[in-house]
Amino acid sequence: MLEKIFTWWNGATIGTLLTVKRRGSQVGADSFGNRYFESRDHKSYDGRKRRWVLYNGYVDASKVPAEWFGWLHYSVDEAPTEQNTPRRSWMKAHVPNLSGTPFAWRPRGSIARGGQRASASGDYQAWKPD
Amino acid sequence: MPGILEDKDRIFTNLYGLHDPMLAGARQRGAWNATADILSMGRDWVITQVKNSGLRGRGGAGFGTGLKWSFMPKVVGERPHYLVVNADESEPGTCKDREILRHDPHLFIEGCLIASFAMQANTCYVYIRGEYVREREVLEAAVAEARRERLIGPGNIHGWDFELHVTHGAGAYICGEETALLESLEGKKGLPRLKPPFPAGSGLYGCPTTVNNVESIAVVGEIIRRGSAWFASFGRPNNTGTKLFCVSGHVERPCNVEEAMSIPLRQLLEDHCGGVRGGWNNLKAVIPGGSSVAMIPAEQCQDVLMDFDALRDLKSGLGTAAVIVMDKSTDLIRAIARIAYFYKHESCGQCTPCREGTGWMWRVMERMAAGQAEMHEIDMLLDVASQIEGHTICALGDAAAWPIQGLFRHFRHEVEDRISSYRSGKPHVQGATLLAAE
Amino acid sequence: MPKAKVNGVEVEFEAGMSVLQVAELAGEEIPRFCYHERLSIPGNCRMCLVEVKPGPPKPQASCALPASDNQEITTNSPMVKKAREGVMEFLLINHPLDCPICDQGGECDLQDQATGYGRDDSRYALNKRAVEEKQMGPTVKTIMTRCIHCTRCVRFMAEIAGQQEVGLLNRGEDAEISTYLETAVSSELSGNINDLCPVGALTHRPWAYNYRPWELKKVEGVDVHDALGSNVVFQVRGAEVMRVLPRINDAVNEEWLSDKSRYAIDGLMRRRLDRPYVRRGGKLQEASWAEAFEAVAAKLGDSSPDRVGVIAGDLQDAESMKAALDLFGGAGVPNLDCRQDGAQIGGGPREAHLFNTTVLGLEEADAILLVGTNPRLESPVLNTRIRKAWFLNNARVGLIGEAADLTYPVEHLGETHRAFEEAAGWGHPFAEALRGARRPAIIVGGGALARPDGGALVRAAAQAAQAFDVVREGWNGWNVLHTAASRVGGLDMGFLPRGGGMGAKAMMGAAGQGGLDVLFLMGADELDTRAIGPDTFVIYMGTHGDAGASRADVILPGAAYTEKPGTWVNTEGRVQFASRAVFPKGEAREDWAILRALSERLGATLPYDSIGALREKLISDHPAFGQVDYVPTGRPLDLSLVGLDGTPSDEPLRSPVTNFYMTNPIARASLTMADCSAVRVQAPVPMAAE
Amino acid sequence: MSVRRLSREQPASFAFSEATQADIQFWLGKFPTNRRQSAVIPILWRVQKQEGWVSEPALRATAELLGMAYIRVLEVATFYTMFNLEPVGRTLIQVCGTTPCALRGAGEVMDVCRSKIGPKNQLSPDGLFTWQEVECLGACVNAPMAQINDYYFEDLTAASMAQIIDDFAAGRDPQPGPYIDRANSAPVGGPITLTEPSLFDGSRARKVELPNRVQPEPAA
Repeated sequence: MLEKIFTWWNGATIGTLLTVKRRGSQVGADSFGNRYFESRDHKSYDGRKRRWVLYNGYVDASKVPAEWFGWLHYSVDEAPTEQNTPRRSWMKAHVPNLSGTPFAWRPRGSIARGGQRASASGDYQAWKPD
Repeated sequence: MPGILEDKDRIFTNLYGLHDPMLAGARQRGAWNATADILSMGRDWVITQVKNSGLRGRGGAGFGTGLKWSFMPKVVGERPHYLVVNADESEPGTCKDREILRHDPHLFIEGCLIASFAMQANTCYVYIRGEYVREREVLEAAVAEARRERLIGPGNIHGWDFELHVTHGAGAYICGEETALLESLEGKKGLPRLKPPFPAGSGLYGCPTTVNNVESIAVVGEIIRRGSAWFASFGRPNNTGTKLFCVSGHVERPCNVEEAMSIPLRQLLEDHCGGVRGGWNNLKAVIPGGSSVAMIPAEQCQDVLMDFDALRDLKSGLGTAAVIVMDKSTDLIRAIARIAYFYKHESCGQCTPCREGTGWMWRVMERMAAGQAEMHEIDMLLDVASQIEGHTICALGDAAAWPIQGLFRHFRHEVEDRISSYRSGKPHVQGATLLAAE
Repeated sequence: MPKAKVNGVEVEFEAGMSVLQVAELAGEEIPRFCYHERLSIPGNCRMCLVEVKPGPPKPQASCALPASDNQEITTNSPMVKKAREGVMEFLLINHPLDCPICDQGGECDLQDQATGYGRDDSRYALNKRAVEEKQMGPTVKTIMTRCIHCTRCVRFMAEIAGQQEVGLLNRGEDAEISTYLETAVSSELSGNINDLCPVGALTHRPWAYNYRPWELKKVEGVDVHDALGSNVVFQVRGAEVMRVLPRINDAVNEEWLSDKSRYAIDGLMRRRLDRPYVRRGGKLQEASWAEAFEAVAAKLGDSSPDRVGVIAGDLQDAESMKAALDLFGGAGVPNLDCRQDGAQIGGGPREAHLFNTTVLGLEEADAILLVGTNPRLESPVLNTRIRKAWFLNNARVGLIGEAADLTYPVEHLGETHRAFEEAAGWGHPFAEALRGARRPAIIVGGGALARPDGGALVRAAAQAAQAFDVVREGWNGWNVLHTAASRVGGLDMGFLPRGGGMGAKAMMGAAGQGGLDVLFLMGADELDTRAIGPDTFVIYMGTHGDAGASRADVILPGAAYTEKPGTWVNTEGRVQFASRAVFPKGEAREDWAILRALSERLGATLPYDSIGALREKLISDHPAFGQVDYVPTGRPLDLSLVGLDGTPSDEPLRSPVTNFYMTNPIARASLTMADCSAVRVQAPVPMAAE
Repeated sequence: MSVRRLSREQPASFAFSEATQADIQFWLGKFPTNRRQSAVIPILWRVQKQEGWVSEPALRATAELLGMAYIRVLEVATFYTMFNLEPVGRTLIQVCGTTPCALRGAGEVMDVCRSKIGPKNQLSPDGLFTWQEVECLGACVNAPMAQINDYYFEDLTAASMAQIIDDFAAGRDPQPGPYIDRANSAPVGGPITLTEPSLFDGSRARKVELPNRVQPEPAA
């Protein structure tokens, strides 16, 4: 609970929650459990209805899938649904940015991957007796 | 009488092959007449006669034949001398040597003997283009005949040991360039050599060599028999003699004809060829000397004389005197694009400007023929042509540039019209120009 | 001397120079692609256009135009500038824009000259030409779309290498360079066409995509793969020699290099001895230097000097041999030899074992007799000189030994020494040519030297040389072509059996029968080490795990030729220094330093602590080493002192080099050499007779 | 011209026929003995006459015959366009397409070839014909024209070309020469020059006295 009050990265802050509750209505949610809201009446400076995301858990913008990203940034008007943004067979599932996590990509030869480093100039092959 | 030249003054009396080309017929027409007497006068005398006749090389460049012969070393050293005759007649529009080879071979063989004697060469090679199979067969037969009659060959009746060998190419226009011909004769690719050294110093097999055109050699016998003054009496000074003209293209009756030099073009076309198809007023342009020279438009054709100097003054040339006539129905741009393709096809690929430039010019010409080019490409094309011209080892680069330069000199407006009319019907390609205009 | 004006500056020049050379004399740079000093002049790239007065009013190709007196040469006029821009534009319209992935990038003539002389943009909006790749074998990588048709490669192969294998097919803009049916180039000099190629059309296949030229450190060195001592430059990145290129030395290798000298360097990174080993309980085990020295010292201390043998290998520098000579010779060891192949030469006058015409002087020879040698395999670059002598001087070349295609016409006189008697007889056409020659030369190779009757064969050759007056006032035509880079250095310092000691062959024989207690091999691998008996303690000091190391009881890891500063004496007797390009691998040390450390352990410390001091000692003991990079011609020699008494056998003379790509441990460790060997030696391509 | 390559399918071997060998001796006799290479073009041409095209084994045989390197013979074979590096039909029709012929209707002649034989540079389905567009064949006065096998067929029209193709297909042997009413390169309707009878009556065979004989003039 203290975490909730004093940090902004473990879910939305109290202020945000209040604002969203007061002004917004939920439009949908994605497969990660992030919820998306749009203001009922309040318009932002450019005359568009404000849109929010409340993250499920740790706050990380890269957790927003592409279709919701488009909606959040006003690229599309309609909130994404199964119908208007169908999944194609060649599409990969959305993965948040894994940098800095144990799942981060390690290139071949990376020590973190337990591999040997790539060969470099100066490497030589020593002779071993039989 | 059509033309200027009288029949009695024509050298190639069997031009049309209506008579016997072999020895009996040739003798009847005056070949091999007093040849031994000619040789008995000595080589200096022969060269002087040829010089005095004003004979200029008939292969296109128009270099004095007698002068060329005099460049050969005076004394035969360790290396034998060679005469090589260039019968690789491939210049589009030209088909005169072919008639000599197949219809008057003995006149030609006699000329080879006299020329070889004058240059102290005991061996002469005749390099015929590979496509002339019939012509080669006739010439081989005539050579065999002459050898049999001991007119040539070792210990012949003329007292000058002389061998004449016929050999051939296999389809390469560039082998008409004298040093490329020598390379080809040595069994290599026909890549022109750098000059200097000139062939007179180091030619075939590194020996002193003179390369002459078939027509230049074939007329020598008659010139000496009738006297240099007789030959020099035709044509204007510095452009003397008789000349075989090949008239092709849009005339009523295309033909080869031997005429005096400096005959007016209009007279040549109208007297011998029945005039331009559809009348003189239907004439659009003439390429007067084979594809390598610039075309001249109809208005200049009215009075121009067919000789080296008059055509040079029009920035064209006599070349091989192959007149290609084009009437008003002709798509000049397409015609020149086809010539550009010819040069791209025939470039030997040795030096950079020609190898890369001929292909470039052809592609741009094709676009222009279709009207698809941009206006600014006209000036670019001319600049490219000027970058090829004079920057190559041999003259093929120049020859590729001149027809294009000639087209734009006289008919640039046609290209411009073609481009704009192509655009006017197609708004989508017009966009850039329209925007710029707005 | 005639004079010409270049851009208004008057210069004197020698008659016969071309306009291009005169302009260079005046300090004007003339761009060029096809022109190369050592090849014929085709004049086809048209890049070297200049304006010349008097002359036609168009630019002239300066590379082929002879300069004449009072000529005015202009290289900076607008006409010249425009002409160069034009030619450059033509070259570039069909040249791909792949400099970022091109191995020539950074050392590309086209890049440099496009920057210097080209237009700033391209007007060519059409498609570029693409050319199919061509196979040219394991040394040449081709990307023919980049080719600008300068034909340098065609001319090199035909004129210098003497193998007509590369040609320009087709014509016009479709012209393309290829070998016949894309067979591999078979010349031992093929790497040079990669150097010559002014663009990235032909690049070094073994080094493809490995480096950028600007990131390499350049170190001057000497090649050790044959006895010519070609001058090279090692190009280094980090701890690896990335490539070896020839260094111009007109007296030695001009600017050519054989494929082995060039491409065997990947062998320097494989099978390396990088730590000492000591055999314990029948197995070689890793050891420290102290342990290794301990084992060596213990064994040497137990052995009497006359039961110790030392053999120096083919790649040794003079310094290490000197240190070994001082160490073991000083201890009274009589069994020393630097001729592991058993060559019977040395010990006599110095000139007896040298290449006395000098490599440069060989060009002047007008009759050359080859005895038991195949110079094309034993020293391909030297072979180009013989070819040059034939080409320029019309020299006649005779051969006693195995008939082979040497890239020039050879009169084969016989297979055995009997050919001397036959050839020496009056009336033999080649003998007459040799006798009448102004500059006759005899080249005696390893095929005659390295056999039991070698001394007698050398005597026979020397007698023939005497009969043909090969050594005369101002000209010494007696040549010995060695096969090992270390050989002349070893002979010069007397690294030879002393006081009745055994030579290499005898030592190996003795070791097989327990006649030797200790055999010290300094990089000597061309021996049948399996024949060494179990009682002989073998110490191997060297660089590669090859024949020597596998039999050794103690391995002392040494430095390869790129890893130490050293002195090599080539077959002419030319003393050349090489610098260190990289450090020895692992715990390996420079050879002389190992011997110096060992001497301390043995209690007979060598009197030098640095390579400089060692060199001083070397020169003071053997003054021949003091004349660096200097070889006089025409040194006198008493031919009657050459060779040994005896009767030569009727065995045919055979070159010792059967597989050019496998002659030393470095080459044997090289994958590139294995490829070359597979393509060129084991599956040779039949070619028509020249 | 496009890149010319050796055919993918090559015969296993090649041997000069007896007739070709006799021809080769004739050609070699024309050149100095140490210049045998000079005969390479004529010999490759004889090979092509024998086989219809130039195959890779033939190139090697020629190289060995002349003591040339293989690559030099290959260079020659690819440089000169008359050498067919792929098999061609028994009847090889080479239509001149350069400007003088194009001006007088070479296009229509080629259309006939295209419709009756197929695409150019390809063997016809029946294997009898190949037609090519070639550069100027040097008979411009008789344009448009085509070289069929060895000889020139001149002054063609679409109709005469079609007839010629049919004749060849039927195994007949059409005559080369002009296909309209003219003699060689004389104008249509008969020559209007060279009609003077004295040129041909033998009067010119009487021995002439050389002019300028007494006083050689100095060169101008």
